[in-house]
Amino acid sequence: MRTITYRQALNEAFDEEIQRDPNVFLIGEEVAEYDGAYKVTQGLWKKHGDKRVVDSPISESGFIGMAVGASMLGLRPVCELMFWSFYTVAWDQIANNAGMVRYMSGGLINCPIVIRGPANGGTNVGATHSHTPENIMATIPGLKVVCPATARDAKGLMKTAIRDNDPVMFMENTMLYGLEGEVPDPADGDFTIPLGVADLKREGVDVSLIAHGRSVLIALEAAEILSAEHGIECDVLDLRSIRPLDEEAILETVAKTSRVVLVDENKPFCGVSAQIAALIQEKAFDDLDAPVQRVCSIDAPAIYSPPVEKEQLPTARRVIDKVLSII
Amino acid sequence: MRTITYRQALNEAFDEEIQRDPNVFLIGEEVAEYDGAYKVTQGLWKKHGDKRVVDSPISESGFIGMAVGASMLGLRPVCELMFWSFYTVAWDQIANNAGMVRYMSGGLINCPIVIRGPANGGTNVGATHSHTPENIMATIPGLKVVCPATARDAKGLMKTAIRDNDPVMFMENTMLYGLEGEVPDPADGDFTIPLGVADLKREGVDVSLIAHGRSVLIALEAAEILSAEHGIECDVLDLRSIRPLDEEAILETVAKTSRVVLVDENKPFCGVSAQIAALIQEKAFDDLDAPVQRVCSIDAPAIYSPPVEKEQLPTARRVIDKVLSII
Amino acid sequence: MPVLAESTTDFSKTEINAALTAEQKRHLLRDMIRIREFETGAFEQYQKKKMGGFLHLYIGQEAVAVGSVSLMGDNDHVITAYRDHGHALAVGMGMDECMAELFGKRTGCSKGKGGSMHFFAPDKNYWGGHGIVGGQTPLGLGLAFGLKYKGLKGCSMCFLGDGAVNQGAYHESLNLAGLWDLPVIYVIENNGYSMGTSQKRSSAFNTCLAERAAGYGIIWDVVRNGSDLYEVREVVGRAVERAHAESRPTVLEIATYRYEGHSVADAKHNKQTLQEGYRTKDEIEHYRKNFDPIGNFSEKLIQEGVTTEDEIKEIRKAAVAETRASVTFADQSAFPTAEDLLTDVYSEVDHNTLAGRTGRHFFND
Amino acid sequence: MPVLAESTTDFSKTEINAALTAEQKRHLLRDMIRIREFETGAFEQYQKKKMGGFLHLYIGQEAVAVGSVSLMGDNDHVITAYRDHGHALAVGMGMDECMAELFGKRTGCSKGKGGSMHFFAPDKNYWGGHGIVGGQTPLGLGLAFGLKYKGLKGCSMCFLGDGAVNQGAYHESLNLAGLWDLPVIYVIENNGYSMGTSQKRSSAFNTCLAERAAGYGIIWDVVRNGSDLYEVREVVGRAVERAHAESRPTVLEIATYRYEGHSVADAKHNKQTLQEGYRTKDEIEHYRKNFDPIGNFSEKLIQEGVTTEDEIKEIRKAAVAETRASVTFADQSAFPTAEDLLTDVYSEVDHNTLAGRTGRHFFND
Ligand SMILES: Cc1ncc(C[n+]2csc(CCOP(=O)(O)OP(=O)(O)O)c2C)c(N)n1
Ligand SMILES: Cc1ncc(C[n+]2csc(CCOP(=O)(O)OP(=O)(O)O)c2C)c(N)n1
Ligand SMILES: [Mg+2]
Ligand SMILES: [Mg+2]
Repeated sequence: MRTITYRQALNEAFDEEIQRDPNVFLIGEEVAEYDGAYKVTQGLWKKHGDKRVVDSPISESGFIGMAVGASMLGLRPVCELMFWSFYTVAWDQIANNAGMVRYMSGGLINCPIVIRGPANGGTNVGATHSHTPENIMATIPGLKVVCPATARDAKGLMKTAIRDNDPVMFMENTMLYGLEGEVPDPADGDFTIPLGVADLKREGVDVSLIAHGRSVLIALEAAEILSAEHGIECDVLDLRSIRPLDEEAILETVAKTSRVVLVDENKPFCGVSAQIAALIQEKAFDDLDAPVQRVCSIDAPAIYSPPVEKEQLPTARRVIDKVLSII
Repeated sequence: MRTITYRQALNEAFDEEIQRDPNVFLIGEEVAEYDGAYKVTQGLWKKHGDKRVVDSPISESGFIGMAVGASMLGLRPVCELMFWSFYTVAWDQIANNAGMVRYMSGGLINCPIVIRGPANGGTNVGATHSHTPENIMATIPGLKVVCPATARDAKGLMKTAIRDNDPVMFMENTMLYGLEGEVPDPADGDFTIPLGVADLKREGVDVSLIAHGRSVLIALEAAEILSAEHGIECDVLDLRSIRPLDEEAILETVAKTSRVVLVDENKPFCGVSAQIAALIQEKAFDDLDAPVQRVCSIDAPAIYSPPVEKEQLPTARRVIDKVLSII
Repeated sequence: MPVLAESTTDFSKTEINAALTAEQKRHLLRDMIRIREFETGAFEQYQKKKMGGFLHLYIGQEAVAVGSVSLMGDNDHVITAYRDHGHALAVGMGMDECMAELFGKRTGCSKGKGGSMHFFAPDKNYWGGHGIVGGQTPLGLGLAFGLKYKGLKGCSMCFLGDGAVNQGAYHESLNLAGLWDLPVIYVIENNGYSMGTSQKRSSAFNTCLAERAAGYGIIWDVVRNGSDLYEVREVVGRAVERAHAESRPTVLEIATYRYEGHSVADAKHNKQTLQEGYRTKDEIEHYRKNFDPIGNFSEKLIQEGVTTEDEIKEIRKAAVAETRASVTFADQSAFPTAEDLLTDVYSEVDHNTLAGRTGRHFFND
Repeated sequence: MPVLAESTTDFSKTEINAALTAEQKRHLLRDMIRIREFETGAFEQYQKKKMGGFLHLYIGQEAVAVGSVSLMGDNDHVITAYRDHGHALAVGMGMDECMAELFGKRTGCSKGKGGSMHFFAPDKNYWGGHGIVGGQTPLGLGLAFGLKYKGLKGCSMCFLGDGAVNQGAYHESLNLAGLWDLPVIYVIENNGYSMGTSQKRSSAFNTCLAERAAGYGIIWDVVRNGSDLYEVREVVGRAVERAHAESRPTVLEIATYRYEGHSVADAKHNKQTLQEGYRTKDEIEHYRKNFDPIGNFSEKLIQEGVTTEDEIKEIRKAAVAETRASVTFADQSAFPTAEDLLTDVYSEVDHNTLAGRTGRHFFND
């Protein structure tokens, strides 16, 4: 199969959806003429023009709220937050308007909007630019949350997100943009991946590693080392979407291995892995041979210092230690 | 001991702290001339004047950010959000500025600010006005979170919060404002309660109910019924502060009863109770005779319809059912 | 700052108003009276504890909603804040579904899920009803953006209060509206107060709040007598014309006044019990007497020979009857059930699509 | 929109500038040169991968920070956005702690925790260095509020970019500043671009961005030649005087230009590799040649007989040496450790107070 980058995969998804549906348009800061701060939208403005690819002033509350309003009329805005971190200045529009206007209108309205951009640490841009708000998004019923780890998933999930009739918070990762992966050729037909279906990215028997986003790669790295150095074989389950959540797949791997380590770039307090741990202990209490363990970012604002930031994020080393502690 | 309302207890705390420290001032919408939308600041403007009790325009981002800036100079602003729900429009100032400026400055700055107001459902004001963001606040290292359930705790914790040198998110409850409770007389000396110390509000042996805020009262109600109707005796542990968290007290009650039901007005996904459940199963795995159970708000935006909103929030009935399911 | 004051111009003679038929004029009067009676009825029901939460009454401001909405064509849209009953009835929503919403019933316009602050009727181009001050202003912009994107000749009328102009989202919206020439009309209903704060205690301004628009190169205008439906129509009409013909935004400020408290929970400050508070009985009486939109328009129509005292009495009677019927309707309707809590959260789930059936969407036990 | 243009007035003769001693003038020139050399050195080190993340260079804008800061008295405070090295050095921070911060070292001004965007020196009344566009504007207001509260005669100078004016927080701050007469000076450094977006593609305005202040009753002014340190001092000086004497806010817009890319990661658009991109090589060269603040001031001081070409060479040499020393300092300093991650989160914990020791503050294993 052909190989493209995560960035190109997203770009393809936009390109295809823009062509498929005249209601789809991209909007964000520097997404058009500048080709995107991270070049994810490269070439799309040149190809599709001002109407379909729109540069916005630095007014996240304004342009995201505007997109929500436009979506109520049936448009399908795909909004870029240059960094997901900047949701903090647009939070009211996201939580209350995108997330709740359907409910408050008794179902008269729906908001088929996608909000997307990178949500990750690891690039030494400091605390204000390194939020990973998937837990905060997913705590709001009404929002959906997707965190792809590979090029293939990025494309397939993005196309589904754009077609979804509910607001989807789509979290990419600047550290993944350049990574290559196999992605089906558009010539072979329309390629989508449903939300709410986890992907078992590695099969094992001893321990389940459950993760989302780039943490999946950390989990895979740890799994290889555990296999090579300790003979421990791990399932690596990639949640892919946080809400909807593939609970069945989670319970299945837990039933198989009875031991779980969650890998999660969120800060620990009320991170996504707190929810998954709570869920597992509730629904698979008797399956568990050891407490569910979590490897999260170290519980402080994101540090700038490059070598130390590496340590702050989940590392394969920390995952391995956790696994060894419960085996 | 004398009895006053939760509202009066807070009012006393403000009054005493304004007198004690010239750097303390109150600011918010309608807190001064109007005496507060919920009359929590009644009489304080008349007594202390324009400088110490300040009415703000409807600009939460502006006045809270301003208060953060003033706190960097050593003032101790106590900011009212008329509803905590309105944090959504001020979130950047809270999370990034109050929460992280200390870290990003390598400890050169601290923000001795309190942000307070009611954070609860149950008053039929709909989804936008019924947020309970303690989980969202507590996920940010750098912020502290306090949720008092009684008049006594409200006063003691508020005075401590104002004196604390870090930003404290103080969550009150409109349904508690009118409730009376015993509060030490100011004549008997300065009364404070430390943050990070839970309070065992009822002693039992069979099951631990752990809660914060108004859910503590629901838990107590359930505990009485369980005792009367089922002979089941519950510990009711009131966390009082979410961050810092009294982990010892949690583990102690779990060790005693081996069965836990968490009562939490948060929405379930990544709610505070998800964190507590994750923590208990991790640290007290062998103590548990049954999975930790959670009673949260039903997972939808807050409904308006008065009788149904009652059902959406945790109820004693649901707590009792959960307890019976694990006994 | 614009304070309600007598118009020196006779706006009944302007083109837009001269074009109204007698029938249309009576209809406009009727619309204002229906709003007044509906809210008066709602207030009574509130006091009988038939509803919870807030009830922000629009009484005194009726000419603004009715006058503005009367200019709407097929592709014109309306959105407002939480003081939303007047606009709702003006766009043609029925009293039944509105009263039922207040009662929290399933037959309510939002199925009892939204309440007083969250009335919606997308089929009537009415997009709510929004509780967060200023939060509707980017949405209103989005309606305008959508119209322009689709190539439709229409506009979005976005109402907001004099307190709301100090929210950041409004400022961001103004910049985008000005920059992209979006056909949005921001109508500031300046009733002199945001809750208990008089306008001069909440806003820094030069001559008025609308004037801030100049800083974004946006045209602005003022209605000095917001109780004169003709003046409202004239000024709003020009903005609608500008939006339709040039796809350009306008900011309007309309001086008006609310007779009741900020919300009816704001009892200390409402007419029944006012002793102290942020405004005097005399002030309220002054506006009631001299700037009542219904009184104002009634007088005009009688003078014009378009209607009579008697006919107005009949209109009022009909509105009272309609209100009563809506109370009965609301009373007899069922509450939502606990199961209803989980519908209307996700469209895909509601429609039982494959997407709605895949993965877990809700996290109750 | 104000674009950099030659001053018609000779600002060297105004009172505020005429009062400068020769020594002070040389000092101002030296400050600009130090910023230029520091950043040039930092850029080199960035390319050697000695640092991560962003590096937003201030090169071309030096007269703004140095001119403004030169007016600061004991109770005047400064706060700015992420393009913060210039202001940092201008207030008197040492190159060592600044370079070490870029290198992510423990000896950095923020212990390596903040990085390029987050320089701080409260002891020098310098409050950062803020990464969220517009996020510093309410903080700057708070400094002014604090001064007034404490009864001190001072002001807060809050710098922001031409893109930042479209953030809601700035608008809210303006209203509060105007309403409460707070001694804040918002200095819009209009360098013509927010990242790759030219100013006219990001902002709707009448004659300029500062003019929006008029809508809040706030006095505003413009510096047309922001590369002329004398003009900057003159205009900012009047605002400082207004803040001190009347406790009133001012909004200033200073036309300036940045020579380098938005950040050095913005390579496609910087001078080395520019082929296409949002501005032409010619445009950059035009400003470099005609509106270089250092060139401009050097010329003036030579003409005034205050300094000589040779002396300027010496100043530059010293600045280069100082930069080099700072690189060595940074290189030789230690990185923070993983343990350092958990300090500077909570003041009470750092100080090991009873509050800091009570309850669990961190949720690692
Ligand atoms: C962001 C936010 N802050 C505060 C409130 C509480 N609140 C509701 S209405 C109101 C006053 C608004 O006044 P104005 O905009 O003049 O509208 P009016 O009530 O006069 O129609 C306030 C403070 C809110 N709903 N949202
Ligand atoms: C809220 C927010 N949105 C977007 C960004 C990304 N960003 C950083 S700088 C910048 C451009 C700012 O331009 P301007 O205000 O003119 O300042 P300049 O860079 O020219 O100094 C953008 C979009 C951010 N940091 N914060
Ligand atoms: Mg008002
Ligand atoms: Mg700029």
